[in-house]
Amino acid sequence: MMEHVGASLIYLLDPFVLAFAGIYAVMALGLNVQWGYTGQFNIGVAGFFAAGAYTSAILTTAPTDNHLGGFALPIVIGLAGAVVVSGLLALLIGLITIRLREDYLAIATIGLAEIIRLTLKNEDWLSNGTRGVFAIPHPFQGMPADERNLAYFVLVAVVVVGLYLLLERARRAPWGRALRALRERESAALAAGKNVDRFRLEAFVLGSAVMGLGGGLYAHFAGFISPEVFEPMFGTFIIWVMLIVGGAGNGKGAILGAFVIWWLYTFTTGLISLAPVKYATQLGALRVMLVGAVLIAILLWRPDGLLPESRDVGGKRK
Amino acid sequence: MLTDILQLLIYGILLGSVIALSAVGVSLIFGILRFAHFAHGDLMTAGAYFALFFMTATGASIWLAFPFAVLAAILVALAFDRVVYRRLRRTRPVILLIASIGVAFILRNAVLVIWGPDITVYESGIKPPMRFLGLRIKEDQLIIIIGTVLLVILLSLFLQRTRMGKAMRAMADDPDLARITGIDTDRVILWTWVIGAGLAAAGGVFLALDTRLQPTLGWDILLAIFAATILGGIGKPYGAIAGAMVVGISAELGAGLPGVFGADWSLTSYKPAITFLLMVAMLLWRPQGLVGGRA
Amino acid sequence: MPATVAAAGRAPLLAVHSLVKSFGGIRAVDGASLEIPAGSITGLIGPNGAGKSTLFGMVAGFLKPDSGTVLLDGADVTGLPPHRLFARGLVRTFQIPATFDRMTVRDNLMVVPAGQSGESVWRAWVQWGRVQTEDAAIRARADEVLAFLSLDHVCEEYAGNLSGGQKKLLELGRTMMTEPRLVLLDEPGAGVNPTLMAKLREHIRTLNRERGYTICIVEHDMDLIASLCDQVIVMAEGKVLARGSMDEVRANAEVRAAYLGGVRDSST
Amino acid sequence: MTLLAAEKLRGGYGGADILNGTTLRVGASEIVVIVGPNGAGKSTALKALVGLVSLREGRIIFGDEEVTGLRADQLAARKLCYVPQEKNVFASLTVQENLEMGAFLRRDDFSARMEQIFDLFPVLKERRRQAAGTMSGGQRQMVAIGRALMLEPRLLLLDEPTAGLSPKFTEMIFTKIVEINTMGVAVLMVEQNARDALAIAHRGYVLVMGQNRFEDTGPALAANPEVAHMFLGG
Repeated sequence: MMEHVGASLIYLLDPFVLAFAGIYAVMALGLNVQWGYTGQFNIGVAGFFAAGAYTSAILTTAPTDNHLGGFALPIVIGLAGAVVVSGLLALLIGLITIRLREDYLAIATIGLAEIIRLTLKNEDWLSNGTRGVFAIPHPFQGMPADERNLAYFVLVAVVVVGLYLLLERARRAPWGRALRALRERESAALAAGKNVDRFRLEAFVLGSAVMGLGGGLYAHFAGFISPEVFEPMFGTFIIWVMLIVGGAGNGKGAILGAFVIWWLYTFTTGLISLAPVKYATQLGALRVMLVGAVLIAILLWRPDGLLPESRDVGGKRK
Repeated sequence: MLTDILQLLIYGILLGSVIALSAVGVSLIFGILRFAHFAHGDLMTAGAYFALFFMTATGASIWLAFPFAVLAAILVALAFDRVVYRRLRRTRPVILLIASIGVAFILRNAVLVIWGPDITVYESGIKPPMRFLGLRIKEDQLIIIIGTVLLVILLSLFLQRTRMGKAMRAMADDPDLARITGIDTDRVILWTWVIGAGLAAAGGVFLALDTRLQPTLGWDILLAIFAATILGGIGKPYGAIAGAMVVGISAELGAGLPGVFGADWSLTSYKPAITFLLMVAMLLWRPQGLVGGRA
Repeated sequence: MPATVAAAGRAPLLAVHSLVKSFGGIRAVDGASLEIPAGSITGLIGPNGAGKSTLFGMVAGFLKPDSGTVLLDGADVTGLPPHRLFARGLVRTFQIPATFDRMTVRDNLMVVPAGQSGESVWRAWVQWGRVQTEDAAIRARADEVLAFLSLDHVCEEYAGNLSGGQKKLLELGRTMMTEPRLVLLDEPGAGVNPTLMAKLREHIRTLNRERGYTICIVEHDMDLIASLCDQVIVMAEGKVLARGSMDEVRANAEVRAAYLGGVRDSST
Repeated sequence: MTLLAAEKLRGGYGGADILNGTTLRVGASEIVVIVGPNGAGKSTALKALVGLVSLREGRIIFGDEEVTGLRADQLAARKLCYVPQEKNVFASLTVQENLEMGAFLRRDDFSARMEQIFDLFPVLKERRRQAAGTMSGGQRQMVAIGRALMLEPRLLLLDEPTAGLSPKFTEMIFTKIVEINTMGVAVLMVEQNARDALAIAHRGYVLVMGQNRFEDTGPALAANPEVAHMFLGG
């Protein structure tokens, strides 16, 4: 038993696990722009996640009859495409829904994510349907598995740090200040002359574009994507839990939350490997229940998350 | 062609019935507790599986299992209210909404843990549908429609004739005034869960009877339930029923009509999208609902 | 009333013509017309339900009028959204202070200035230096305003933690972060204690005299209105009932009746 | 005999004090009116009595019990009933259902009381099956008052019962208030319509800036030129 726990703990530092945690951190950073900065209730994260993943995959895979493309473009172009496509999708959706109040926006966005998933599931010409897109190129294809994962983790880590710095700067800038203002009180933001709709739309598009980038990173790491990956649990819900546990409004919190939750989730995988195989699905479900319980516990006892939003913006000279 | 359209209408009413039973609860919870209850679909699922549990444990028929399922779902809802929702009532409604998503995942995965991922049915064997003027309807489907009508009548009697039912409508109208008037709001909330969860379980059993049991049974229909609630106007139980019929019928017609008119393509796999677009249009055009409720 | 005389020669800064707004069949504003001369302080008074707040909301772009026009400096601005009106120099405050609660007092003010280049996320990334220089200037200005309002000691406090009176001052401070031409103050004195009230009165006067703001005040405190306003406009039942100096409207029988009730037997 | 005594109330919304030492007393069979200029804190005072505004200072005695800080529903159980100015009916419920909800706290048979209220407001009987939300402002006010009367209150708090009503309805509401008073219910009301309200009141208070400025019999206050002056300041 103990050595299994030990093995699980070591497993947590496996680059494979860390890389996934980092990809989730990207998604959580994107969601933080929407919910943390702006108070937008987007529970259709999976839709932008999927849009990014499929875009990058279709742009970079070798030509095939299975789905649209592939266009065999470099991975960098694929990732850029992921950002652009998910951003454009967000712009389109945002233009329609941006004025909805938070609970209605929630219902609307989850519906849109489901439509995107249905489309990917049913339109074989585009996405190869439920069979999914495979043989997505990995940037470090030639390396042995361990090194490849490590290299990818380093790549993801660079992206996470870079994104954090960019988004933190945006938050500290008057842009972020205006977003917080409209989050706190829309009427007063209007009276302060802010074009509230424009700021909302920008935050929605930026956040979703970041999620798209996360999707692209996911596709090239996993090498295979199918509509199942983007079901609400792993496409949306777990990212929300990460952000809320870590601390909405705080970029460091979003990253911390992503690692804590992903570790918790994978740590339990290690323990579950002890159990007979025939119970695997059930035990997997048990882990999801645990994630749900963590969310509720945080809401009840630490509603601002592990690292609450800092208030020093503009208030202190730097 | 007319027969085909009528046939689609029957399917629409069938779907609408199942949606209606849950939408009433969502609408009352939205009106009284002021949040969109995302765990409602999974409450349906739990209800459907409770019935299965009772049947396998006792060998009883689905109709004996039915009240058991309703009761069990009510207890589950009350437990979650006590442990989770009640403690969050003083915070913003959106926090309750997030919590309800957590509850949804806990419920759904509890079903997975207990009953496993496999698709099952209450009773195996294929029953031929009854035929009437060229229309096909299965016995179970007829029972579902009749059952829904009976439950709606019971609900209506409860809401119109009983003290608690009237108090529930009053509180959905104006929670602050209800409090000032001396209405026992804690008891109204308790009864809201009883009614909401009970009807959700009934809807879940009906849905499982018409299709099959699987852990995402209720979740898959949640959007349609929200669409019906919004269409009917938040806090308006009768509006929710009407909204459910609109959603059910338009989903089936939208999915089936192209085929009836000889198209070689079909929108069947996009049924959820049809209800969804209906709802978004509604949110943008008339957020207070077709018959007027709280915006 | 020298200010009235001085203002009378100029074209009105704000002109409202036959504005109408109904809510569910009730006409909150029922054909109100009024003018506010540039450089004046105008008081807008009337019993509860007279339609003052609704009129305010329409002028500031928060409510769309059913009919009628709003002219700001001669230009038709009817139905423009608040941020467009703000760009034309119209600023409003709220009766119940609308502060950004989970932001510091200083940040509450720093939000306001228009055209900050750092409001573009792209510039925040590529021109961080310029954004910071600009922000330093805005911060200095915010600190000036806070000192003027004696709020400097709470500048790093969350606005949500201020007292009601301090929030009222912060609302006023928001109007000082820009160069407004017309400031609409919605009950600036409600819930403010007498000491703070005296200060508030001085601030409003200074803003008018020294900075040249044209000000329109909705207020129930008649002493505040009487001591500050060049002209007073009285509304009742959605219409403008009277206009003149405070003494004139006080002497007006219809106005007295509107305030005291029993309108119909006021002639006896 | 004093039924309600509220001493030196101080409090308001979000940190700003609206009430600055307001004191109110109502005798067991009195009609008492609170008048004063807008923003004087009249409605806030009523809300403070029923716990809808938090008090920083002051205490409230009702009957022989201290009720400071009790909620509106707890006060309703003690037969102190409050009728808000707006949103005072359940719009989708019928007139009769509204009255039934007023009696929610009663476990006994209240049909006699309902008949009494129908006698008081015959139009409510005619329209007992109509949804309250579809009625005119004056009729809604009757529903709201009727609902509060269902508990057989000892004291009825009315917040601007004639606001927005036509002169005909205003007069009729005031007549009904006198009638309610003769049924043995004390009334404390806030009114904009100062002259008419003072005419039916036993006593009145003039509130200015959350403080008592004048207190006298109704007719005396109505005739007091200084009071008239209060409304427009100066």
